[in-house]
Amino acid sequence: METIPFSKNTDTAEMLEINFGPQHPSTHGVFRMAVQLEGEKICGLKPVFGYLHRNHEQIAENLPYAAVMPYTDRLDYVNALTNNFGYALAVEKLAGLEVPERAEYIRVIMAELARIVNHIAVIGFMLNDLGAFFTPLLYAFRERERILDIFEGVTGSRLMNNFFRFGGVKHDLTEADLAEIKKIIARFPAFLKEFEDLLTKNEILCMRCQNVGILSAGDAINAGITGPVLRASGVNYDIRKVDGYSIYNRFDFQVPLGKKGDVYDRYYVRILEIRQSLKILEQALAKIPQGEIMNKKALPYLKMPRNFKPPVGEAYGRIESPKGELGFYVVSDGTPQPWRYHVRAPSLINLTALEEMCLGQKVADAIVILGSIDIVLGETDR
Amino acid sequence: MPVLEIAVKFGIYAAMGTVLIFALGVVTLRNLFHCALCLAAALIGTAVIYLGLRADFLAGIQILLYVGAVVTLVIFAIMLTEHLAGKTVRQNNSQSLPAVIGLAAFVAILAALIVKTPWPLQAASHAKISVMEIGQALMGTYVFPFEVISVILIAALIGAVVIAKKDNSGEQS
Amino acid sequence: MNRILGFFDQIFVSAKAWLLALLGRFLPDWVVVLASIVISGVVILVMGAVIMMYLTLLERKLLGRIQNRYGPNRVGKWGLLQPIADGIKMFTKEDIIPANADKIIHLLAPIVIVVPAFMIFLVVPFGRGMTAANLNIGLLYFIAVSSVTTLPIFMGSWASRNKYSLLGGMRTAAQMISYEVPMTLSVVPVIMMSQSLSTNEIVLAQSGCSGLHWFIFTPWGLAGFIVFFLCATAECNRPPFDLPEAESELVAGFHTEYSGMKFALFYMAEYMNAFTLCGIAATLFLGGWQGPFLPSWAWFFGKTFILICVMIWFRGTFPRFRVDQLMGFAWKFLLPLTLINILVAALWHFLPPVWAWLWSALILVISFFILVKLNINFVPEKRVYTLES
Amino acid sequence: MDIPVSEVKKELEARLPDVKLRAVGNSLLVENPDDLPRVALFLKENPKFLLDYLSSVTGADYLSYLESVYHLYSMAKKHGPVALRVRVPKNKARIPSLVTVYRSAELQEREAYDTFGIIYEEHPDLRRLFMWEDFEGHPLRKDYAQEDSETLEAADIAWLEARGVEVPPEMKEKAKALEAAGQRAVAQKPEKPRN
Amino acid sequence: MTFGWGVFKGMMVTLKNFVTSYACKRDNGGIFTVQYPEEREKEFENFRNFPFLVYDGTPDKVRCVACGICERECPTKCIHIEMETDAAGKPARKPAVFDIDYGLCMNCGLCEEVCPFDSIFMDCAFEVAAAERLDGLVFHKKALLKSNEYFRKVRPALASAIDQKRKAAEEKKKAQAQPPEAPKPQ
Repeated sequence: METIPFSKNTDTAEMLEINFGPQHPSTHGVFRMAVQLEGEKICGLKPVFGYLHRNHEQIAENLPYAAVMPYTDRLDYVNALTNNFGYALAVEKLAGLEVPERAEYIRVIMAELARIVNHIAVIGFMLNDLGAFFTPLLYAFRERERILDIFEGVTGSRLMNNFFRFGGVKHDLTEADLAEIKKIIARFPAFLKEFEDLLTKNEILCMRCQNVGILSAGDAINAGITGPVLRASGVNYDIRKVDGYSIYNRFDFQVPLGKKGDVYDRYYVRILEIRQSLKILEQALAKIPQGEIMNKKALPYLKMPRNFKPPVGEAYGRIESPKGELGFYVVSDGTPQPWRYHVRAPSLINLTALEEMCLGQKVADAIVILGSIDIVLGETDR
Repeated sequence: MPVLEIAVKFGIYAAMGTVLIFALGVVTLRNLFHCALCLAAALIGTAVIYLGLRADFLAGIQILLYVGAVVTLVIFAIMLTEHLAGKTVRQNNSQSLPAVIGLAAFVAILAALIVKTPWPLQAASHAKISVMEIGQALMGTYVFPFEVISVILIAALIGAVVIAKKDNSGEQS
Repeated sequence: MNRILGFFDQIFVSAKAWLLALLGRFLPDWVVVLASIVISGVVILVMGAVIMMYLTLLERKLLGRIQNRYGPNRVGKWGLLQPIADGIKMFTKEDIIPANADKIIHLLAPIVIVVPAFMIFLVVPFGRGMTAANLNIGLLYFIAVSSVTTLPIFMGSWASRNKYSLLGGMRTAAQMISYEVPMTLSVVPVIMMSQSLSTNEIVLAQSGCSGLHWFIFTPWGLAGFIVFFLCATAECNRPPFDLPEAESELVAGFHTEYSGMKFALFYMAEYMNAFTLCGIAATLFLGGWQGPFLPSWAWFFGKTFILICVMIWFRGTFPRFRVDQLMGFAWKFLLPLTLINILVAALWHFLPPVWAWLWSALILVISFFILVKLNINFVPEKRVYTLES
Repeated sequence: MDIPVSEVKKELEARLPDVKLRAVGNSLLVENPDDLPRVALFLKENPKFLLDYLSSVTGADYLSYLESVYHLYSMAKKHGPVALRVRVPKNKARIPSLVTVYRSAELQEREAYDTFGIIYEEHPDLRRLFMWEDFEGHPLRKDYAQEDSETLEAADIAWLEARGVEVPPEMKEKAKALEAAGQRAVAQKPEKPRN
Repeated sequence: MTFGWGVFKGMMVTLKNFVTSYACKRDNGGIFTVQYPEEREKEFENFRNFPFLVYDGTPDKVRCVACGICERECPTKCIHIEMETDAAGKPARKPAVFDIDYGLCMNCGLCEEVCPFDSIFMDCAFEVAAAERLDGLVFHKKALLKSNEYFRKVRPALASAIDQKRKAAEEKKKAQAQPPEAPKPQ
């Protein structure tokens, strides 16, 4: 293994170097944190990547545009739908495709459901890192199950949805699906209350999370941190609001902000974001119009993916994925394959500030901080 | 029950032998961690001897204080300094010979004392000292030395805290 | 009615007496004494093993139910054969010894750890007249023996030559030493009230009024019980105090490098400790085997079972403490509370009943709030979140 | 809220007259890579733009040259993006690092270094990000020769046979031929002169 | 708020769930585990797993004409097709070899989307575990062929839509082939 350039020299002090990962119960995959310890205090921490690297970008550069869609599912496999969204957005920008009204609504509904799934799962996993033996996680999964059932019924798959198409979506939402989603939304506040009763005021959780892993707003912006982690630091930056992509500017929702930017704020901002997502979903379900789900111009490309040749140019499409800003940079040279395809992965870039957050904290905190950043290795390593 | 008594006696001697072996281990083994473990075993053996001599309370205290607290702290110290735990240490040095001579002299004096002291034979061998009596002795007859010891212990504790604190603040600044 | 009850109450005691009497006909006395020890020992060994096996099942079942799932239910009816299947699995697993390990100590550690776990069983009063060894220093014995448990954990963690193990071992040492202090002190009021160290005497001191004389029904007893129970949870490394084997941080702490039967022995010691500690807690504060209608051993096992369920309930609910908070909790919160509790017990002894109740409850509640105020970093901060558009 | 490139260009040319700029599509090409940190710092601190957030850094291979693309946004003013690009020749792929201006470039520049071999000068910790340390080549370059995992080489065959795996004779012959020619088994990659 | 209240509230939540796991049904707070081989989750029409080939009537009437579009468009390249040739060496519009490596397939469903002959569809069967990677998971033509009736059973809505479409196309073809006259009694 290569040597990790720690800032402090190990030989001088009585320091212990430990690798958390690549096989470790709480690195959420094959991720390695090389940690320098003095007793239990962290003096140095370097993340090491690449254990799940499969060169997603090169695979994509050798495939027609449409065939990349299922691969984007495998980036952040907890919420494949938002990945689809980002890629579809970038390519539609590139090709100048319009999306029909109903399809936009379906996209927003699915993306918000995916956000809810991600946030409850993340809170569950973070609590697991905190040592709560699976209870919050399984409560979260109980609710996630119902949403995944919707995904399965609509998109055909629970995780690897491959649902978005350029200029629309693959399947329509039936009335039954909409009713089912309404039912889920109706029962969600009760679940959130239960979840909060279990966690929010829990003294042990507060002790463990409050004032741990503090990230100031300035540092967060400079380090390119996005998503709930950034908003927990008190920066009002939600791409749904800023860009208003798709039809997000039509909905009335707010951006929850934390004050301190510690682990607790990240936890609670996620809970509040679930509430906002529910709000968006309610509005979307009330307003969803009838109509086409695919742009007529794009229909032939479904049967003939190799005929889809966006004009020469480049596009950077970004969305607010549950993890942060998910950007797709696509360069077309007029052939069926993208010449350059790049993913701006929030899971990777949010780790830039990991070391600062962990320095001086205890070992146990480092793991919770990692859990609160919320990474998925499929996206980090690509 | 003569058989049982014989067994107990035999057990005491066996315990003594074991204690001796482990005590030798403490001073001869090259690995500090092993030494500490031997020390723990020797102390437990001592407690067993106490038990055999029907000093239950003493045995309990012996294990609680020496094994549970002192040895644990020793091992904790050894493990904190990671370099020590893996290393092997030579336990004898150039001063072994004077030490042996000194020890021999000490043993001789002790032996002389033991021989000269008029030990009361058979007097207290079966008298069982209850916990209550120990308590009364500590809180009554020997209350002054008891309290003095506790003052000394408190002083030591405060001293330790002071030292630890200073170390800490120096590191932070 | 009473006779039937009495018969069931003493069924195990009479069985043993009958067996010994039978032996006494043919054999010399010392053999009978030896046989008595052997019978008790064998019963304890078997019981320890069985208790451990079924505690694992109970824990998995209860956790499953808490988490809205079934828990093991495939091997045998209701998964009753699951522990046996697990045992077979453990036996057939490869025994892995790390290349750099200190092989002898690595082997010794799991063996040594079960010894104190079994030894504590000696002084647990399972029922009326059902204490294996009625020592008059029973409680001291219990505290002393349970303090030895630190050593094998050290041995295992050090001999594995694994950094996770080492960290786990150090955490264990710190935690065990810290929590022994409030645990011992929380027992002191009980000793003061029952004026004995013998577990049997302590149970007898709580007799009468069909359970209302249990020590838990006094202010100092309640406080002592809570402190003792928390410390017991910490002593047997159970959540939320399971830092030595913190899965999400240290993989498995001190037994990271153990597999197969050695691992099972660590597990066994842990569960047996949990059982005995709950048993002792029941003995000290919940009246032990005292209780109306049911046989004494049923009462004992029932109380212990409930306490174990509470421990499992803790596991199903709480996240884990952090090292410094854990130590802080023991030294800054539990320790002062127990000291005050001893004072309260003394007051209780000297004041007339009604006043005693008032004063001791008042002192305890006030000191609780003062301690909370002093340990303000344990108390959650109030946070306000803004919603911006 | 998009910022028109022309506006950015006008402002930059007014304030930093010695920096040569060119609008390429919807982005701004900094002709001399050494000017990049100055341009970025200016854009970050100029109250008109306040582009305080570097969203994405990526490389691209255009056969004759390598390119590094930066997408800048403003969190304070909530506008963007401004895309900056820098072109360097393949044999001298050196670009000053932006880490001093934006920390978010740290991991992304490492990634671009890893996949394209662009050396970001004065990067505090320029190591490979995904590949292991002694990996050869930069996989996203168009001229990267990918190892063909289907074709066995002589060393592979020796390894397999040492473990008792029967290797079909035609594979052996192929490996021999490759070894004789002094070549490695490289996957065929369609060379498409595009763009 | 009193110190310890949050902890107590959390314990009440877990207690409530403990009780409801016995008292309630799956949908309102009870146990949500599905005891898999005995119980099964609801199956969805849209659910896709691995592709299969549809034939009409008998297995030799394969819809597939071995055009190779799916082979080309498959992102993972898990499909392998060889066209059958008749005795004269002229290609018959039929697959001789049609292999799908299930171990490689990523269930994206693109083959189903691009197929112009309504021949390849995604199956709902998911119990395809095998002990051997090559022998067990590379499915050959024989195993892949499934009847239209099966297709109608697993994905009724899609199958009937396809059937109607095919019928309409056939009638149109017939109508073009024959001069318009009175419809034959059937």
